[in-house]
Amino acid sequence: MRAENYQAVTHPESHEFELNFGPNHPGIEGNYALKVRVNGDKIVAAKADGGYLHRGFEKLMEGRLWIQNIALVPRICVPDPVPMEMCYALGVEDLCQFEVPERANWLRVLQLELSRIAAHLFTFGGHAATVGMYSNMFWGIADRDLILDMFEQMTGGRVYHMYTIPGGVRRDVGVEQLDKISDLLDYLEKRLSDYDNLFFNNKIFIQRARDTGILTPKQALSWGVTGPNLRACGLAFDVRRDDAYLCYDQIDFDIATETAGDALARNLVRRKELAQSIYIVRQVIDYLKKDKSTHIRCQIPNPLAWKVPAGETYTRVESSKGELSFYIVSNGGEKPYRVHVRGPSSMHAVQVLEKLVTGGRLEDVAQIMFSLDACPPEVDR
Amino acid sequence: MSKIKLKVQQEAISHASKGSMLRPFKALAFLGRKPVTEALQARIAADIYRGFHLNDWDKCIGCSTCHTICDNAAIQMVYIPDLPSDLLAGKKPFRPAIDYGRCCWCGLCVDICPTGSLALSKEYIHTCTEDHIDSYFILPDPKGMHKQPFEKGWEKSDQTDLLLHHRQTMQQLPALERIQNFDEIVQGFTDQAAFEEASRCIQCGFCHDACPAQMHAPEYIRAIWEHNFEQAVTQIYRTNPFPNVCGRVCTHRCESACAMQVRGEAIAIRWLKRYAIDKVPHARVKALVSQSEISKPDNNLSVAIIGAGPAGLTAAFDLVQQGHKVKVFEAADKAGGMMRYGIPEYRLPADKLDEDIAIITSMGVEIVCNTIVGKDVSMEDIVTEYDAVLLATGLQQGRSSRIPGSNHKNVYSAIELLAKIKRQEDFIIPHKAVIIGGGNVAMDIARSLARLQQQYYANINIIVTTLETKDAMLADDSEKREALEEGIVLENSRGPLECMVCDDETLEGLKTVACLTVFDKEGRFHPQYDYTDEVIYSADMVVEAIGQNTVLAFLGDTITEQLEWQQGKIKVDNEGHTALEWLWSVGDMVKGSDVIHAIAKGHQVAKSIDTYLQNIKVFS
Amino acid sequence: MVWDQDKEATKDNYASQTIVLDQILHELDTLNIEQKNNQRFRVDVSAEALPALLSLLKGRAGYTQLSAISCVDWEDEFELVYHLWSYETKVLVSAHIRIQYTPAVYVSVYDIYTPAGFFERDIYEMYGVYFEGSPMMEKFILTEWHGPAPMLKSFDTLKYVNDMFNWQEYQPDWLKEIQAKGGKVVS
Amino acid sequence: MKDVIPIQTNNTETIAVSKNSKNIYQQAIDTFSNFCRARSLFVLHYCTGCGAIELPPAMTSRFDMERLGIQPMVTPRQADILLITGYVSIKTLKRVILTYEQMQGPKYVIGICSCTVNGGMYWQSYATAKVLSEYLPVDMYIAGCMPRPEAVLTGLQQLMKKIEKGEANSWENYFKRYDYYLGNQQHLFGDTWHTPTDILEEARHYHLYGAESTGNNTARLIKYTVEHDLTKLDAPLREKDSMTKRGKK
Amino acid sequence: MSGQHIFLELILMPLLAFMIGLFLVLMMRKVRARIERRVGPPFLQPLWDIIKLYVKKMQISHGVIHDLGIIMLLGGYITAEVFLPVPGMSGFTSQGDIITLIYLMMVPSLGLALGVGQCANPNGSIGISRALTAMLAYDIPFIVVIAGACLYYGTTDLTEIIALQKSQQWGLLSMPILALAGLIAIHAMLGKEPFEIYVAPAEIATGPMVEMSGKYLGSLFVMQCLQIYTITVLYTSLFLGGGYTWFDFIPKLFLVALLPVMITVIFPRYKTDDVLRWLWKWPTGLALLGLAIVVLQG
Repeated sequence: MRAENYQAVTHPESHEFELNFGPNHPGIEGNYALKVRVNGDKIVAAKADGGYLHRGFEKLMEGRLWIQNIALVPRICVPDPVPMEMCYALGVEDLCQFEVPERANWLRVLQLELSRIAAHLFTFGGHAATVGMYSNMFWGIADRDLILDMFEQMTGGRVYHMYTIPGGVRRDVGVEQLDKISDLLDYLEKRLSDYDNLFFNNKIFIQRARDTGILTPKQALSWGVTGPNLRACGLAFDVRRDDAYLCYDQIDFDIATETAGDALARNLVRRKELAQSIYIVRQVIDYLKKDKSTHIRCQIPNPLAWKVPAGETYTRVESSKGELSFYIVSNGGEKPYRVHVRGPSSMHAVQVLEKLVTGGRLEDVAQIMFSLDACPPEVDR
Repeated sequence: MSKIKLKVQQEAISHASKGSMLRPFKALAFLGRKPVTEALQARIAADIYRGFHLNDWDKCIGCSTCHTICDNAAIQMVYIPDLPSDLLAGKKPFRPAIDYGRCCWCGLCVDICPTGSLALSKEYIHTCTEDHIDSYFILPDPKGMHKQPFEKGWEKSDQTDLLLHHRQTMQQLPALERIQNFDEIVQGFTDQAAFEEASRCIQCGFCHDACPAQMHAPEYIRAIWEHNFEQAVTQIYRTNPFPNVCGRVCTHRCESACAMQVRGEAIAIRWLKRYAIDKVPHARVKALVSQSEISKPDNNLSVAIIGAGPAGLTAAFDLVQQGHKVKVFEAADKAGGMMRYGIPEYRLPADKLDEDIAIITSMGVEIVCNTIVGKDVSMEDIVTEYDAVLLATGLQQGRSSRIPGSNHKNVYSAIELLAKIKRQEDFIIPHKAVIIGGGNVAMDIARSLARLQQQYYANINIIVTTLETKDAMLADDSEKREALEEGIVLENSRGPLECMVCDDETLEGLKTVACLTVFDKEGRFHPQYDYTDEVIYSADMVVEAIGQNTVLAFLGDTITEQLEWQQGKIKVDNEGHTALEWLWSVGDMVKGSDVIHAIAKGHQVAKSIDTYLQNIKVFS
Repeated sequence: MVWDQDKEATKDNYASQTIVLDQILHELDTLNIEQKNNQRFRVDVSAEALPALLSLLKGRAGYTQLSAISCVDWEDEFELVYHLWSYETKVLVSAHIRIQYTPAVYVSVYDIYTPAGFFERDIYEMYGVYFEGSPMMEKFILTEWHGPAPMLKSFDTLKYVNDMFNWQEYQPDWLKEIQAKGGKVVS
Repeated sequence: MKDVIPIQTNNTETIAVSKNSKNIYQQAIDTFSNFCRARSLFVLHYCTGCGAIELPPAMTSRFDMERLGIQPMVTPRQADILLITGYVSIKTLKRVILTYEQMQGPKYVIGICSCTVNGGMYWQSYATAKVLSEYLPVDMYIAGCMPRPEAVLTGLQQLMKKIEKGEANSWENYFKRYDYYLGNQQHLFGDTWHTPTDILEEARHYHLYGAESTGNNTARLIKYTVEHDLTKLDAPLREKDSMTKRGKK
Repeated sequence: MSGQHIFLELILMPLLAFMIGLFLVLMMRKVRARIERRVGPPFLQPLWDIIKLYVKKMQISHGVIHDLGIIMLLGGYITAEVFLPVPGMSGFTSQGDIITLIYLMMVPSLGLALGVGQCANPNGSIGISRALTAMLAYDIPFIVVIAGACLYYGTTDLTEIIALQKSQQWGLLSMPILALAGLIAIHAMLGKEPFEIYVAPAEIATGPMVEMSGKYLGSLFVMQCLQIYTITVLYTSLFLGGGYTWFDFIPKLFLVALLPVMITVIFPRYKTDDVLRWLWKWPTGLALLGLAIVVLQG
């Protein structure tokens, strides 16, 4: 009788053996597993093993009312839940032909971008921890927590906000709150220089991350890589710009890119994106302060008697991990007929990770996974 | 959008940079700085934090909407016998209990709560060991989970409210237009309005419980929302054979119990019923109703029903469905009783009533009109010919105030006058009329007279005197409002003293005094007058609308003696069964005085008669 | 690579997009195109013609990204939806095909689009639709699941859960008190 | 009926250790041991579900678990506390049980979030286990979906108090009521379910063998292992293990 | 020196080493905490950890060799303590010289390798192979540094070295390059970032410690205390004049430990081959340069 995670070392002729990365392993992001075949320190083959976080979201959503699903969707991706809510709401709005008030759209952008900042801080931290630099992780998570405080004050929840609902948002955000966010942004900007000193200009980190897990633009496109990982290959694609939703077409921002396509480039793209997000949030705050409207939601039907017209829609949102899409089918009923979630990590954490890890070194497995910002709950759903 | 400069220039980090061995040392400065760690004491949560539940038991009505919306089945309703229950006012002794082994703190229960009693507090810490796992199942009250003074966090506000509180507007004829004739005032919902109105329903079922006939209102409202009108009609016919009537003139107890009216306007259940029945063609309704299964094959047992009012016809409808032969004897020329002769045309057009009665007769009920029991057919014949007899004669006779002068020929009882108007019999339309009474009948006669005045004299002069104050009047608010719109004058808190008759035997007017209180301390009717405050309203007609009596002379002496009597009424048990084994009594003559109560009684008595007849079958 | 971000230019792209799709329409006669808005096209195509359509779209129209493959169970047949995104024209084309319920088999498009591997495996696990020629058809998420394909409409998850699991039974003091008075949990 | 000989044979070495039998020195040592145990807790770093997202804040600078003597540890062997952070899918539950069995007693399980109590959000899901305490003995529950770091810290402090009082002994129940837990595990994973750790052997070794340790379910397990010759296969390893186990009583 | 006295020293020296080691570990954790902007562990936390591990009720061993390895590891350091002079106590310093000490300091690593090899966990095996690789990397500069210092002082007896420094000047001043190389080498010996290749939680799940539980892990914690003590005392004795009294000795120890600890917090770890390359390039180069200077001077 043997546990999967507890295998004796066998010494076959080839000197190869199997090593389980996860599910219970600090080098894996979340509850996920990677079975690697190792020859010395070199990885000969890798196979991802998911399903540890499988809850059957898509099935559950078919069994719940349209409104009830707003509580379910954010749980698909834990570190960055807002885009999930957003994507679902956009889909339902598209099917119902709702006219969402302008203010609600800007509030949504505020949420999305704050969530992106939080997620990127988390990812830096995780990436730093995989190479043994815990201080950066401690800093990143502590600073992320300040954003969670803002979320708590705006939405009533720290991690799962359930703030965006089809038709608008659930609460307005007052001027005082906007000032607080503004102060937090100032603080974060100051902190960025600390991160630059400690982490992004750290020689040893750069040495480790450079040329690790290189993706060429061609590979990235053909493997379905999206988001910061794609932008790190020099391709300036961003759903916010290409397939604009909400009011992103009225907002000024740059698409951060790098050209090298390695772990370092991916990290730097996130670092630049973080600064861009701060810039976006400032614009949003500026708008919200000037805007005197209090209309934050269009009239939605009684949630207990709400049928969405039959039809199908494919909505896409740029999450901190990449392109997130929902394919929502309604048969005109009170519950969704089918919801298909395409998490960005379903590409990154499986095929791309397997391919990048193979041929690399054991030291780099965790780093590659974190640099891809793979989020297992999105894969397992 | 004005350009906003980033305050700190973002550092240019280059992928090509080799990094520095020395720059990380700057981080050592944090050795001398204060940690950012929070104190061990848990922080106070944000103002709108979604923590553990609070429930204001005084506000909560036990509607279980929170239970319905909860996506995790975390909310269960608990029946607490101690709590006050008032089905008519929409209060049930149920309170939500919450399972924290399921809850996800989404706050949907708070946002949907029709009363706003549920809220989430700022309290967020609860730990327990395996032995105390029961503490995960709580009955929220205003004190909070651990009886700690935590403030409310996430509360219902107008912004978060998920319910639709405003009723769809019903198209009605404007006062100036409707006063010209007896056309129906209420125009009925448009398709869109009916759909929107039906979609407001939260399916709490309070209407079902408040309705005397226990109508399946949630079901038919939902069916209307689903555009399944035939289903709606089927649901209505489960308990009510008079949808056209009730869809127009029901006193809608359901709407005053509706959970939605706590913070908004009740669902227009009555209008929805009307919409549903209007939507389905008459022939189709007939087909639908005849589809309903008839439980037993015909047998030789038969029932006679005296009086074709709502109670009698409902009982007839039920009994026919249960496989009995039913014959209804009606004194008037047409069936319908008070529905036909007591309700003005502008509220209930006669053809709509005919439709309902046509459905009932199509089921096999035989109605014999113009047949007065005791005159055209003797009571004894009926008793011998039929296995069971139901008295459903209703209250045919207007009650008199018996004040001096009330026996003058120009002093009418409202019920008598309404019938005259409905039958289009001739009578002298008064130039000035005074009506005594503040109920719906008073309003009916006042508004009917007003229409006639408008038609003949183009001038309305009608005064309604009531004992009660304007707010305490028995008439519906809508009736009062519409009467005032139509130019009728309300004189509240006036007690009638005398119908002033001139020497030439013409009616001069009504002398009234101020009424101080209507009921005594024990709640009995015992008005107190202030005789110093005396006002005379001149009139050439006085109408008394202060209630009705029943006439049961046709029963004959033998039966009258065999029956037990109570305060001038036949004594019956709860099911309308009299002291005689084969005789039942029902309708307005027993209790209450509106259509839906009569229908409810009709069902009840039909059930009782059916049981009786079944037993007979067993013996024979 | 230079990608045009100018809005005016992208408008032209939409126009040209319609032309390209029209051309493809002429080549594949079983095609039905519906434009939902500027950036969404729905294409209904017969199952046999789909691989050809995808090749054409990828090769000629620049639809380099397969965003997702969605499967819908219509209880008598399966609908497969291939969502294709073009980075150049910024248009999403959803190609819909219907395949029979039993045996649920279709061909893999892994050769055309690598990401298809993941989605095809996922659909095989969740719906039991087999993709011939897909390189990774072994289980991934449901490796330790032995029941029917769970996403099928015929699989009732609530019934399964009630059969398989017990629920926590609570007996708190307040409930005992209420029960002593005749109250109970009603729903 | 007296002639009937009980079938139970070789498993009868149950030793009842009553509290009174301890002398004052042993009691003093126990008190001191519990004092130290309560002050040093190693948490297994295993994110089973979404509640794990609130653990990094609890561990890092903002809420700093280390000031309470709590540290994350990366392998089950080193850890004292198994945090079940939210729902456990059935696939994960198998690993959780393996992990739990690999941990060394005294060991504690904390169930965080709604999902560990009654299924939580995913009560309809075919893929998640509903009531955690059916499969593992749980010491402490922390309510929330998910609980905030403050709540997690409070829960841990409560557990510390319990340990200091010497009341956190639920891990012994796993040995004493192994049949019950194994039965529930078998119900979920099938009759062929087995783990590399020989719980019955360990129970005997540590004198935690109780009347409910064995039963129909363990009989099924033993039958399976004998049939599939798993005992023989691992015999040297197991022998070696049991020979060298030298735990305290 | 009476037998009784030496017996007392034999008991007292490891005990003191353990106690000071505890505080060095505490300091390490505190410094890390402060740079990470948090409060850090309570005062006696390292002690509670160790006691807790020793009173675990269940223990799993992986065989005799496993036990033996742990005994070797602990014994190696305990023995090493009595060869390290501290103020007022010199133990066996004069009987066994610095060469003996270096030998003793290698025993624990071998013991660990022996013990972990029995655990049958691939992570442990990889960890141990990395640990031995790292040992190969840091031992070369370390031995060169020791050789240089011994050459400079002309003796291998630590008490004499201390006395010499008292009369002349500290080794730090007389041979700064060697002192620098030595500092880097002892940092590598501590196995902290950037040289933390054999623990590397994110890669091999703490490597050698992966199967350690209860008292085995406790022993490793004790070893950590003794190791950091041994290394700092050795460095202090060689380059900072050793201890004249406890009042200047202990601050010196903490100062020596502080520098590696601070560097640990602000750098990630190297890859295995980078460790080899870096340690053989920089500290070895410096040590050889220092040695050359000593030789040329001498």
